[in-house]
Amino acid sequence: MSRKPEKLIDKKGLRLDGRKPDELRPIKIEAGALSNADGSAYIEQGKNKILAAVYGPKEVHPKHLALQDRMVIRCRYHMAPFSVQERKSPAPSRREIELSKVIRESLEPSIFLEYYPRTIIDVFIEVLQADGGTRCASITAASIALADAGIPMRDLVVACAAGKVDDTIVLDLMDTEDKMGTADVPLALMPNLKALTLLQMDGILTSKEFESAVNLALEGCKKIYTLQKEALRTKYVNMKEVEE
Amino acid sequence: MSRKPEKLIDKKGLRLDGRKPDELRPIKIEAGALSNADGSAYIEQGKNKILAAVYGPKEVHPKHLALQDRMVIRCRYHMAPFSVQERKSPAPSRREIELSKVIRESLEPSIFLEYYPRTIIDVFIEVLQADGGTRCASITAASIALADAGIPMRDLVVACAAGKVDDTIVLDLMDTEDKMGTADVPLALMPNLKALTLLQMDGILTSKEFESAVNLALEGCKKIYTLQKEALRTKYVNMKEVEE
Amino acid sequence: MSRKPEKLIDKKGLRLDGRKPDELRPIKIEAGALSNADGSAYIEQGKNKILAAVYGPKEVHPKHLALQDRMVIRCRYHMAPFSVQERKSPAPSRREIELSKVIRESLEPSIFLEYYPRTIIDVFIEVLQADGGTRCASITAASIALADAGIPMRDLVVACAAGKVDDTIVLDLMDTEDKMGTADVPLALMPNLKALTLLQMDGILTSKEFESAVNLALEGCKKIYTLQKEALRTKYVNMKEVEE
Amino acid sequence: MSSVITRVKQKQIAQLVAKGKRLDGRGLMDYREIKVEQGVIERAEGSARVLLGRTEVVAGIKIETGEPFSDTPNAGVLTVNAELVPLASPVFEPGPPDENSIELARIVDRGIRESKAIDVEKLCIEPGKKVFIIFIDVYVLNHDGNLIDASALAAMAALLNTKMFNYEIEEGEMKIKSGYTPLPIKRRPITVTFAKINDVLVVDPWLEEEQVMDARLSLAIDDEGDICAAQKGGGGYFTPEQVLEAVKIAKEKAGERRKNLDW
Amino acid sequence: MSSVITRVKQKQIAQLVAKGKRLDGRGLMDYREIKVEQGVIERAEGSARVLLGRTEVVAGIKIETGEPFSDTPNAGVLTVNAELVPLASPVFEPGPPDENSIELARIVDRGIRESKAIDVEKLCIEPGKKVFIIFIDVYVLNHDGNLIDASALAAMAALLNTKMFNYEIEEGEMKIKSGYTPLPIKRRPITVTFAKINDVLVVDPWLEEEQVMDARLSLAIDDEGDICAAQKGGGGYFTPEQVLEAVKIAKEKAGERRKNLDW
Amino acid sequence: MSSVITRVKQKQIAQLVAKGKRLDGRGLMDYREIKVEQGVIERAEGSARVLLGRTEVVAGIKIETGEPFSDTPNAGVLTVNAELVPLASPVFEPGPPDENSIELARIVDRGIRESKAIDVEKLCIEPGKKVFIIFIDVYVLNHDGNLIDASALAAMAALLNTKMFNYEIEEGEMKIKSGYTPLPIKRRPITVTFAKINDVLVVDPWLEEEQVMDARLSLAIDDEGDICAAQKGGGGYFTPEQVLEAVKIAKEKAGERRKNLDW
Repeated sequence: MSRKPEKLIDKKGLRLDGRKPDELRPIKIEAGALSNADGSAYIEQGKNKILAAVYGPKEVHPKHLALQDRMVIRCRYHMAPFSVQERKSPAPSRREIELSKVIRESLEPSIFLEYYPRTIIDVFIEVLQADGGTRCASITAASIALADAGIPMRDLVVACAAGKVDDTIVLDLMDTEDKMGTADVPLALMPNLKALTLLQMDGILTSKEFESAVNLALEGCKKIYTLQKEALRTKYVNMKEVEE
Repeated sequence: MSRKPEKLIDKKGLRLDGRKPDELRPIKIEAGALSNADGSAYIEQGKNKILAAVYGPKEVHPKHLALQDRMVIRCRYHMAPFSVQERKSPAPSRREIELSKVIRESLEPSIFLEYYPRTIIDVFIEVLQADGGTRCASITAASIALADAGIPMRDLVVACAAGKVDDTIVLDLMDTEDKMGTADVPLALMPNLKALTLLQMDGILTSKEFESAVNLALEGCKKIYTLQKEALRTKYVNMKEVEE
Repeated sequence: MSRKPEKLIDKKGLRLDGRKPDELRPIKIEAGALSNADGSAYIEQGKNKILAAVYGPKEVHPKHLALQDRMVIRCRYHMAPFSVQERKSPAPSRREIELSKVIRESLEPSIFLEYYPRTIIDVFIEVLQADGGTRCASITAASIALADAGIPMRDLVVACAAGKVDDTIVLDLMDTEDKMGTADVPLALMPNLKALTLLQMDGILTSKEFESAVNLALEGCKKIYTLQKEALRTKYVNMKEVEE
Repeated sequence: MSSVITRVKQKQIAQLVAKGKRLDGRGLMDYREIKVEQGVIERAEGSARVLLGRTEVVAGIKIETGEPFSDTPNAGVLTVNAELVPLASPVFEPGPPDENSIELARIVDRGIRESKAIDVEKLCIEPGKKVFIIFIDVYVLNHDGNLIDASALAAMAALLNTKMFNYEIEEGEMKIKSGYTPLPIKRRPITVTFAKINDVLVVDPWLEEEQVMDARLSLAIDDEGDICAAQKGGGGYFTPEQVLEAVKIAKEKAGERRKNLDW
Repeated sequence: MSSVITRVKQKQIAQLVAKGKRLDGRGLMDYREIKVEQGVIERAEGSARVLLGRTEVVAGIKIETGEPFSDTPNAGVLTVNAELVPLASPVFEPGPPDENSIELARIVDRGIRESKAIDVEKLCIEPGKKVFIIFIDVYVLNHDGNLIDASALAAMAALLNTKMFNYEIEEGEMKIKSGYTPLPIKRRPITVTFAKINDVLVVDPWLEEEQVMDARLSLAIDDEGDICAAQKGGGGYFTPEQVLEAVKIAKEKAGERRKNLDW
Repeated sequence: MSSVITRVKQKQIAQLVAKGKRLDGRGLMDYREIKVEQGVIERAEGSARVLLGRTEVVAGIKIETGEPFSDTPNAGVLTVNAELVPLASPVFEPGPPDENSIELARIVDRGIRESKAIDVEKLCIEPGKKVFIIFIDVYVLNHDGNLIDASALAAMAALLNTKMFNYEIEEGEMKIKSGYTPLPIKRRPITVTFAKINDVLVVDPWLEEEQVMDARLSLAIDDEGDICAAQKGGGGYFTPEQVLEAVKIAKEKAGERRKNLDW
């Protein structure tokens, strides 16, 4: 149904939704959004609406999956059937299976896995509405959910993409930019450690452009990192108030 | 292929197969129809032809499914590919999965589950030919199979449907009545305890009609209950004769 | 795409690829073709290209599959998607599941199963290119892989088919002969024990023709048996040379 | 955060119910607070989020075109799917639908289908060839009991929120026109679920009550107060009198809800 | 009711066979009593129930129309499926077909297909576009050994019982006419199965003999006494001489059966 | 033949790398010996076998015709599938593709797709109706590390080896003509994979290094030296500086390979 717009960047250098190239979409984060999970978070980034929940650490079943010296992280990234333009079958697609893996591997470096040997943590992510950049927003939310669950962590993981659209390097691509643009570089960062825990790329970039995109995405990550910490502080403050 | 007949009830108040509204279809029940199962039964109700078999109580595999204080009942309701007009794939359909659950839950209240903790009973039902009301006939047969297997029970469970067809409340709907009628209320009963262990409804009924349908179905159950007991007696007598 | 040739045997009595009725296709066998497997073999028979690998004996998971008095053999015969004219889905077909079973049962009689109780051996067969007679060539290769893995065996198993094509009994049918011919009789032999461990038949044969086909296939087996032993000797000699 | 409650608490719940009380302070025939929010998923043709106490369900509607069933060539197709997504409860596991999610989907489906909530004949584009297919996806996000009522409510609210694009048939081809039309809704069934605890009926059981209950009975009531679907669940039983009592109460409860929702 | 017999009994069976006897009193080359009942499933286009001793199998035939395979555009399609339904034996488990049920289906299929039992060219409605698809579903209801012979017999008896509706092609459309015609059956293959126990051949092994046997050999014999399918099974072997002896006996046994059945 | 190496060996590998050395004698930025053999599967439209040290991968190309995706009606379809067949490693198990084989397939796919290696518009037969579908099947036969580079290389070599039949459209029907044409290849991406061990980058990790590495980074480089796909893997991380260093080295390594292969 969607048709390619002629220009993704207008004469004033603004994008389809009026953003400047280095501007993030509006972001809303809520820590502790679900009552059953041990930790949870809800994120809206543009039209993306994503829930993340953490269960654990808990015993491993079946037992032979347990590791003697560290805990095991499982991760499931899943899209609701109504989250995208054409209804998505609820069975996991190959894309969802790959993203579950790279999201898990982007969260693992942040967790002190050796603190709880022979246990398991489940990270469940449900994309209720998708508008480009869901893997990054999922990582941002999942990391908050892990913190909300009290999992001991080196740092939060925050993720953001940059890419190339109509010859311009832009931040935080939305769906149309992702599909019609030239390249997309999603990455995840532990800001205190300057550690990239996710890095993927689609499209074609010169090494110079690649470097610019990485740097711009890192800037985006730092801004979102502030929002992550705020969300956790807000929940903590609210809890204190309730307790008092 | 089937076309809707203009009338499901004729001027004389008789149904397509000549039955009166409160009349059951011809029923034939045989206890112990299969030699390998621990208990079994075969039922013909109209054109329905159904086998039920019970295996157990037996050890639970895998062990973590066992319950410390009671036995576990598993139930599989399954239709043969040739049992219906259009060939049915042998893989379990969503309907078969739901019916397996409600049939299991209609049998459970009749069994002294606490007598054999840490064991399991399998109830297998195969519909060889279907003509409406298979879930009820399956329950009727499965309960005999449980008794035939020597499982300690509070009472037999007997099931029958009533419904509404051409503004008349009728008993024991056959396939055409089920599909073309206004409503269908299948229920299962432990007669001695006046306990309803299955109750479902499709269609639209006023609460008065609903009450009439429930009462008519209860009458049907009581008649079939007599046949159930006869079937068990027949097998018992035959066994005695063989032994003597 | 393939069209049936008018004659499968020409006036000179030669087959489509120039072979005489009792002639095998060119065969190349290599023992120890893969470095990770405990034993392996590669066979080319005509255009067939097949790899077999053996892992084990090893512990059984899950444990309840273990047998107290003998080892368990598992076997998977599988065709690469590009091995046949029309791309084959990588999911196992019913044909592949049946062949996995008969190949396993053709190898089992050759193994001293009681030597390693409570263990398991996996036999993996991958058909990279298929041209008729893959089950036989697979057995021939798998038996070498078992020997290469040091599994104690009564004898090698060698397999070959004979069949009927244009009223002639022929040896080692290739794909076109298999599809367009009258009958195909694949069999497997432990030559020292004169033991048939595989026997199947497709098509129609009189009992006389059947006897001729069995005898011709046995002759084929004996020739391939020599090549099997050569392949093992070659690997053994090469290993000795490397060691020295 | 265990999902299995202690025996002590089980006894407590059962004893309270016998006295006409509930652990969370409600009366036996009181629902928890209900919030219904429509249009929460802009990408979907219709959507709604329901909070029933702490139970949270989102339903989304997607519409596609496809072939009708051969025995109903003039009718659109209705498909209900329910996902017990694992973030909603420690007892939900990833994987294909199990018997619980299939039963849930089929109960929601029956309430809508049997009440003829949607005029499916109006969803026919070309008889026998092309009709609209309505996908109702029920997504359970937090499980605190009584998923049936919450899911049925979310599904119906999402249907009432649904907009279909306009179209016309030009020379046998479907052409999309500007603007949107609501779905042809004829009835608004409301489902009321009872639990039997200690031989007493309560409505809207929450999670801990579900772990204690002997059996469950769900009744879908349409705009005229008629019954349009019923389902008993759980390994216990009801007496015929309890069933008829439940029918009476369900009609009342559905009436109240209908008034509150302005349905 | 264990499905695994004791070692003592195993030895007993093997020793008896060596003396030319069997535990159930049969001679080595005797079949158990065979009952064939056709038309047991009225809903199916054809059906048959076979009792082979206590082994019980029902086969049902359903006929649909569909596309032919691209390499046989003028031929109807034959599909055999076998279900080892769990009520038939403590060792059968619910789930998708395992290697045993697939092997069983494929042996039954081969006997029918390779003997050209059905004239598949007569099942073509419109070359390359529309043909009849014959579904043969073999349903094992009680497993007491030798499922192959019972299933092959049930399948063939069901095919012989099958009635197809009449039709004619009018302006490219298939129109159903009144009346029925039997399937175009050309041959009636009969399958004979041997077990090798203690290096001796027996026919029609029952369950306990199957648990003792080294290997199994099934031979399908057509109306002319020719061999039209063969399958060795089990983890043992046969000598070439044993195979040729089995061929001879199978022809005799198939001939006797054919006479009894009047096939 | 265990697939898990000892802790002692792990330490040894890590310590050596810190000194700029590797257990198999290679320099940190040296590849193992690479052999590429094309046309190994005559039945396939194209094929190649790659040996990267002892890692062995075969890729086969099959071409079918089918419908295009609705959003790209003028483009042929590209499908990459990877099988970690169980004979290649004791840690590979039979069954449907797991996350590792899916990730491998998707990395290979991205390198080819994003570099626009194939001119997919030239694979359109009839816009919106019929296009060529290119199946790339990557078959891992022996796993000794760095499956990504070996698979990407095998896939590209197989594509370069592929011959399509000629055809023409006559009155709306596709007619096959004699002769073959190569695929419309526009670019030849080359993938270079790094492992981070003990905070040091090495290229082309073999199996034992992969068991020690913290993380993995794969970069696909096209004919112009541009980056056309990237994928970090493993439970560790890279610094931004390490990533940019890897980009520089990957361009060099891809350039060398391109020269050797004459691509």
